[in-house]
Amino acid sequence: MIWSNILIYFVIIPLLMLGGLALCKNIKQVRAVAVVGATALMALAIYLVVEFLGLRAAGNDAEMLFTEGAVMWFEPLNIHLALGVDGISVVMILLSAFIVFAGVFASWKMDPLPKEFFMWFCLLSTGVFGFFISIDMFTMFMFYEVALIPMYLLIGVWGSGNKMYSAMKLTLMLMGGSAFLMLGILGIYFHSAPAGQPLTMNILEIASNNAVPHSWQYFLFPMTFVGFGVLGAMFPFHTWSPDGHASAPTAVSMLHAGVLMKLGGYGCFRIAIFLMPYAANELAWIFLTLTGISVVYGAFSACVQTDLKYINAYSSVSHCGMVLFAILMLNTTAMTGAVLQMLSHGLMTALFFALIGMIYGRTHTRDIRKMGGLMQIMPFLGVGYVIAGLASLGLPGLSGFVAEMTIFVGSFQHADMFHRVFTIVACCSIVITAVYILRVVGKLLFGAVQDEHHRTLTDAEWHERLSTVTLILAVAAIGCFPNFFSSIITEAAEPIMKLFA
Amino acid sequence: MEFTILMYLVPAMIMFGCGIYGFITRKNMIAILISLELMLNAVDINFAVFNRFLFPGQMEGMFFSLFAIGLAAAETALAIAIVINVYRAVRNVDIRQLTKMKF
Amino acid sequence: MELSYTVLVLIIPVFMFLFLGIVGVKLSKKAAGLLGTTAMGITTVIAYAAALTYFFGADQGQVVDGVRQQLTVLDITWLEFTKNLVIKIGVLLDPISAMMLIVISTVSFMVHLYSLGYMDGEKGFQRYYAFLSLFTFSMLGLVLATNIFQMYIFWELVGVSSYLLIGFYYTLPAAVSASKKAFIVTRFADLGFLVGILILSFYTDTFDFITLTSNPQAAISTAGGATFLGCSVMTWALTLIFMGGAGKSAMFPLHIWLPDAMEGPTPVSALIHAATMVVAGVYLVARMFPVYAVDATALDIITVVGAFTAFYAAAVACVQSDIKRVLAFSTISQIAFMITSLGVASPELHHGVGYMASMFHLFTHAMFKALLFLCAGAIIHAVHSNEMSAMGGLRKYMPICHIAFLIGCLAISGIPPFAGFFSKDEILAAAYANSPLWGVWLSVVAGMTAFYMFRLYYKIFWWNNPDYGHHTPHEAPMTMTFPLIFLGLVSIVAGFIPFGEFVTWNREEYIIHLDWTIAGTSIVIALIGIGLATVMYRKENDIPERLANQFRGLWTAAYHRFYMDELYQFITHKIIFARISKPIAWFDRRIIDGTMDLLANVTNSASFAVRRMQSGSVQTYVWFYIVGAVAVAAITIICLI
Amino acid sequence: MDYSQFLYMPQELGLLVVFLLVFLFDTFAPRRCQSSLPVLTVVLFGIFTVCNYFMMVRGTAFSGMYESTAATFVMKAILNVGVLIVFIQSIKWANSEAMAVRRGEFYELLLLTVFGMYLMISSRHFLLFVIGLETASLPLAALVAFHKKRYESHEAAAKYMFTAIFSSAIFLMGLSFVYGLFGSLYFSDIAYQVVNNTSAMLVVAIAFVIAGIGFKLSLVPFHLWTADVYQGAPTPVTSYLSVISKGAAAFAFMVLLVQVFGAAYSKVWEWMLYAIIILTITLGNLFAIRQRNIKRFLAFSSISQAGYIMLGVIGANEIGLASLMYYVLVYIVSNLAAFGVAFAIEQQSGKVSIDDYNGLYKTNPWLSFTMMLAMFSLGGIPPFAGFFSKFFIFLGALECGEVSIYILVLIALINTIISLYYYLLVVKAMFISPDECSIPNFRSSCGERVALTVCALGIILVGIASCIYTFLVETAQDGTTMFGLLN
Repeated sequence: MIWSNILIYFVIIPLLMLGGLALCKNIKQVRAVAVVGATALMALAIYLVVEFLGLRAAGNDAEMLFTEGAVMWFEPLNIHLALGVDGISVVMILLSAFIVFAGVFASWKMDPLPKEFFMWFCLLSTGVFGFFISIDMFTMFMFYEVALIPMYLLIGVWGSGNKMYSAMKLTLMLMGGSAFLMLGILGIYFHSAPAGQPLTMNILEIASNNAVPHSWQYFLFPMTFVGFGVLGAMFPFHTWSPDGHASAPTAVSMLHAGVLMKLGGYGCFRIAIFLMPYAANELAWIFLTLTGISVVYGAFSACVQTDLKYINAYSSVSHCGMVLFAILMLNTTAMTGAVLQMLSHGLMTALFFALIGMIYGRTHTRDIRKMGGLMQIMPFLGVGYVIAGLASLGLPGLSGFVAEMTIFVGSFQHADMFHRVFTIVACCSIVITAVYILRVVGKLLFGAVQDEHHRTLTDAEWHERLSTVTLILAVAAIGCFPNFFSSIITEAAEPIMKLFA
Repeated sequence: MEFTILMYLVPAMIMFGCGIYGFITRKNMIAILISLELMLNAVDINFAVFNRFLFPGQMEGMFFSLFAIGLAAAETALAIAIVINVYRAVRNVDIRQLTKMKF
Repeated sequence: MELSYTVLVLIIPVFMFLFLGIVGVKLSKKAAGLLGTTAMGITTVIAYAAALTYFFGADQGQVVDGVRQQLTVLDITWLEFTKNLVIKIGVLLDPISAMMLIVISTVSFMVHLYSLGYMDGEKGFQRYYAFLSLFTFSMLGLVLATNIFQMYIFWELVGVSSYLLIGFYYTLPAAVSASKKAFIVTRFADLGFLVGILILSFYTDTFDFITLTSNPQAAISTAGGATFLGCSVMTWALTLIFMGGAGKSAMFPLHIWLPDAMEGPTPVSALIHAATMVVAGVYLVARMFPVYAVDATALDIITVVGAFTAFYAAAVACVQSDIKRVLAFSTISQIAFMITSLGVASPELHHGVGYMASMFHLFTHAMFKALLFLCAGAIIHAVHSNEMSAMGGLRKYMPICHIAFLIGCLAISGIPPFAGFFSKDEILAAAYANSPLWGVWLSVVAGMTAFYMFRLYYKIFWWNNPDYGHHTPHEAPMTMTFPLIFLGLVSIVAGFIPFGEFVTWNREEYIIHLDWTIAGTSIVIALIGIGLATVMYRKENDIPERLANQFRGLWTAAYHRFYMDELYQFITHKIIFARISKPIAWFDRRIIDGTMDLLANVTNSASFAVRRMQSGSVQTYVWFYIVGAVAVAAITIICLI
Repeated sequence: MDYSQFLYMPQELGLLVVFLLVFLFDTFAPRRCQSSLPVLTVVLFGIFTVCNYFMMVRGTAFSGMYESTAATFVMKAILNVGVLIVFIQSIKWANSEAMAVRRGEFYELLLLTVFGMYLMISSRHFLLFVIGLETASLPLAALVAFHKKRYESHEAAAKYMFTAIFSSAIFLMGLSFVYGLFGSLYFSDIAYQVVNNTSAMLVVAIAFVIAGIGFKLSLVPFHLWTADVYQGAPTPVTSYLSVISKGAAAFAFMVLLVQVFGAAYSKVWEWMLYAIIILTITLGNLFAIRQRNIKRFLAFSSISQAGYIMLGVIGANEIGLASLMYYVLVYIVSNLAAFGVAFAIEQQSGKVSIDDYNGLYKTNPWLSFTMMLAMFSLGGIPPFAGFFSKFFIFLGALECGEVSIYILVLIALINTIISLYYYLLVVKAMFISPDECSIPNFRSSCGERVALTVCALGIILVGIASCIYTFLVETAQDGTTMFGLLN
């Protein structure tokens, strides 16, 4: 029975939170429910990792673990509620749990309608976790859209600036992506099994059948890859990201950049690459070019932005571009790097947006030309920002370095000159990143105080400190003990990358 | 002279066409109702003629046209009632006045 | 292994960094300072113990038939890329790393001590010591690296700690921009380093130094003569790696960050930008030397870059007016000496003595340049200005500092018996051995060195003294003078160390014997330089003005460092920002984003366009109806026929 | 004549019983208890709806003019649910002053149209079909004109009436051609003769038939009456028009095309439908974008929804039929929820513009919540029912695996984005837009609340409870000979 599978509780807990929040009367209860739920998720995620490692150590080398208790859902179409995780999804779940936890504290003083805010927040996390735990395309797609739609109201209601425009644009572009995705999934479904056998939505079965005809792969691979790529902020489908992030409230930016954008990378790999290796091999160069562009392109356009959130949105474009870039290299090391990059980008961007939100909440401006010398006024936030910046420009000992180096080394192992040259192009981004990060840090934190009114501002409060420290610790943990994570990921990536060996 | 099927069908089709033409060009709602009647009757003729010439065996077409006449009557009655309603409301029966709701 | 305690020299500083960084603010300044200094002291002791055990260890196990072994004291897997490509964190003890241990720990300890006095009362005193610890940790990790990727990791870390220390006075815009510049320029160089590593590891399939250096021929052969843009990939790799080194060691044209880096506190300049970090480039090339040695092209590139930089920096140093800048350029020039000497040191010539010479010079230069900087610090501390115009006649006020500075100047100018003489002499020997051109070139530069150093010396300590107003300069406190004395003594005696017995390119013993022809010429040249300086700057006169006016153009160019900074300004702002970033940002907003908005607008206008259809009149409706029906039928019929 | 064959049409008989009871009560009950008529109707129809599930029979009557299969039975049951909800919604309205003397007629006429739809659904002979069609559409004209006081009501009625007669004329003309070709009006007889017959006359006939039903389904370009009528008619009638008659027509349409003209599928009507679907979805969306009046807005949205329903027809297979029925069910609950909210607000404040909904969430959270559910469901957002119905209808369409259908589905999918845009506009108005003069808080009538609750539950559960869809698929596969002659 499915209740015996601990994975299902990653969906149950947020739903319970949703119910609990619906009953809440005042802000205190809302916070209580949110904290309890987030903590439970975190604990569950850590427990999952332990269990997972235990099973692996016990020599269980099935591709997916915790697959027991799949439930037939739509019998005529052979759609199941099938769960399962491998190393990659496990670390993704861990990441999501961290970000949700930090996000709750980052949105501690949410106003107005805190209850509704947290309800949407829960729905979003339901979708995210559901996406990562399911191995049935239908449920994956369903949870994917469940995760997308709350963004509209989260940005529209609690956002700032030109929020209606941004919210609508973000939702429509992402939904546009998922429209292509839906067609791709249906196409895969109809070619999921050799003639005579029943069609299936189960990813593992499709992969083992490997029955999608090559001619169809040429059509379906772009569909699915672009579909997920839109969420992965792939050039030229990334323009929802700057506006969306700029208008979104803190916690939403955190969740969106931290977790939601990862759905894109994860999906690209789990559905597009995994199910259609042939087309992946043949068409990789097209998307490699696009993502290679977006790596450098995002970094360059971040250099001249003046709005803190725009800068981070564009740096996200660059970093997420790196993820897709590495995935398309189709070898184990690069794949490991991609997942590490997802982790690190998730954490440090969440950290960035959290700090930006806190700073914005005090100074009420995000224009770096209007701020300066904040280091003297709010040292904690300043130091946090510097650490986030250093992580993002790849300082050893923080997560960014590990991820990028793995990607570069992995990509450079590719035998083809084209790929190696592109890798070097991508390497250039580390310099540009340094340029814009230091530019911001210098303008924002160092130097003389720009605005005398800022002198009266206060430093972070306990809940802000808590969420910041959580994220910083996570970033440092990955940076200092990378082998723990990379080994988990590698053993998950290896069997899949065998398809291309 | 020999009566061929076309001698009936062609006028029927002409009636039908006149009906459509009338519907589109008349201003008076009653006139429009009349043109609708033309169209329906053309249909009746069709059924009858087909039955008589092509399938003399059974009476299906005839019956159908009988029913169709009945339906036409019902429709016309209802339509007249509505037209009267409209007339009460706006004091004329010009169909081109009925464009309050558009776009 | 009994040397495994060496790892403590990494653990103690990093622990101090975290401790001071997190709870430092809670501590009192004195406590933090003393804590940091003591920790550094312990580190120094351990470092000395390790180095001395390595060299003179009771069991001579380190020396196998005349070759000093490379001891991998510890090697922990940190990150596993592939089966062979593994980043390990470890400690590699061999002659140069042991030598560097001594250099770094000594200077660092001196600077810690000195800072107690110099930084007294500064805001963020605790932070300062935290950063110093971080730097020490990274620098030691760099020199002890067992593989090239570990070196890269610590390479980045020293870059960051230098960034943090240069920008220590983060409220001063000058300091902020200087730190930013330093980081970005070195970062750019590191890009080369990284790509170099990628290429190298791709062909050799290893990061490990010992594997790389033990059999360089194999490394070259695995490349299978693969070429890129007409140059063998190995040359590319090595040159790119050297680019990284050039960045850190401020070789032309990547030198521009170093003079600005003087915005940081003076002890920091002494530690990072004179003694230790800036020689990382030299150390890198030395570490990889066996590989470089088999690739002549790379060595030539190194030589040319070094030689040119040496001359360029010396020329600029002659006309600067800010004492720290003069010292900075002299540093550049001296490091260029070491680089050149590595470049000219091909094993078959003269036993590759250049390698030994460069390491020797690295050692001595670290000592006397640190000394000079610390003196400069004491002087600045006394007169509260960096400008020579604000100084003069200080020999009366601060005698100890005066003596120490004089020792430093003599050492750097290569006057026997001071340390600089011996090392520089070896370099010249190596250069002449390679080709007379480089020999002459370097001798000239040596003369210039003597000239500008004594110009500096005279202008500070003799020349006329401006009125110092009510507060007359006075000798620095003990914490500051002790390091001066200590380093001064070292600078005197260091030259007599039989360096060749310890450090050579093939780690075999090599007996230094002075070649008196070269030595003599170099002494003469140095004396000429000094004499010239004496004539011009011994006391107030107008010779400098007249010369400056005579060669106005040259003088201004040199004063503005031949406009290198302006060039960089132009490239970064006019090219990168204005010509690349801004257009891209514009393109993104207008074109890409515009297309998305365009789609929406098209839909809207379409919906406006079709509204006529819904005219509200039944007759139009019916018209559409019948036309639709007939059209559908007609089209299908046509298709069928 | 053998009267036992009436037993094959239990639902029709049951409906007639309900109708008669209501009629008798309306005629003979004393005036003072007249006001309990709506409740009575609801109760009676509720009982009937429940009993439905026990009167399942299969068989043909009247020498094959009438056939009752599992599919028709289920379809009628689905319609009953919708009708019941409409009845419950309109209780308060039916008791209002304006309706005082005519509430009886309202229910009787509605019941009659339902009867007509039953005939449409299970007729296997064109005569019966036409009778059903007219019975289903004529009373509605009267109902559209129900608001004696409102001019729009009359205009709408006139437009509806004329277009209806016109379209039935066209339809009948098409039928006459069919008769002329095949000499029979029995579906089965025609079906066999259609095989490899592609005469121009047949094509015209099929085109006219499509036009005739397309009018009821309001497919482009036969849809132009829709918006005006929806706007003018009383809201309960509008909601009834939008879901019930559309649902019945959709099913009948599929039966007609697949069972009668199935043999001409790939040659003739697949392409007609192909074009019509694209036009319908796109134009419906394009018009909907600019609407500010909520009823007009829903009218156009329902037009594009009809386009999606047609995807089930073009699939022409069991999955398609099941998905079509499923879509109709989902569409009934979603659209009735939307209309219910609109109706409640109209009742309360007389406001029908989307802009009046600004800040509705602050004052009436539950109404706006229900409206949001409806919008998300119509827009096809999981986990609400709309998502599943859309997914399955696409799946049904793609079952045949032609590339052209993939392109069609892609166009439809791209259109879902446009539709999502205007559905979100409503949500935006309620949740995001600043509220200067928002509708004050009010307590909608009991009936409305019950109906809305049912709809909301439906929206949430119909999708997730997979048993419904599974059951529908089984029904579709249950002994139907529909797809026999398809090529």
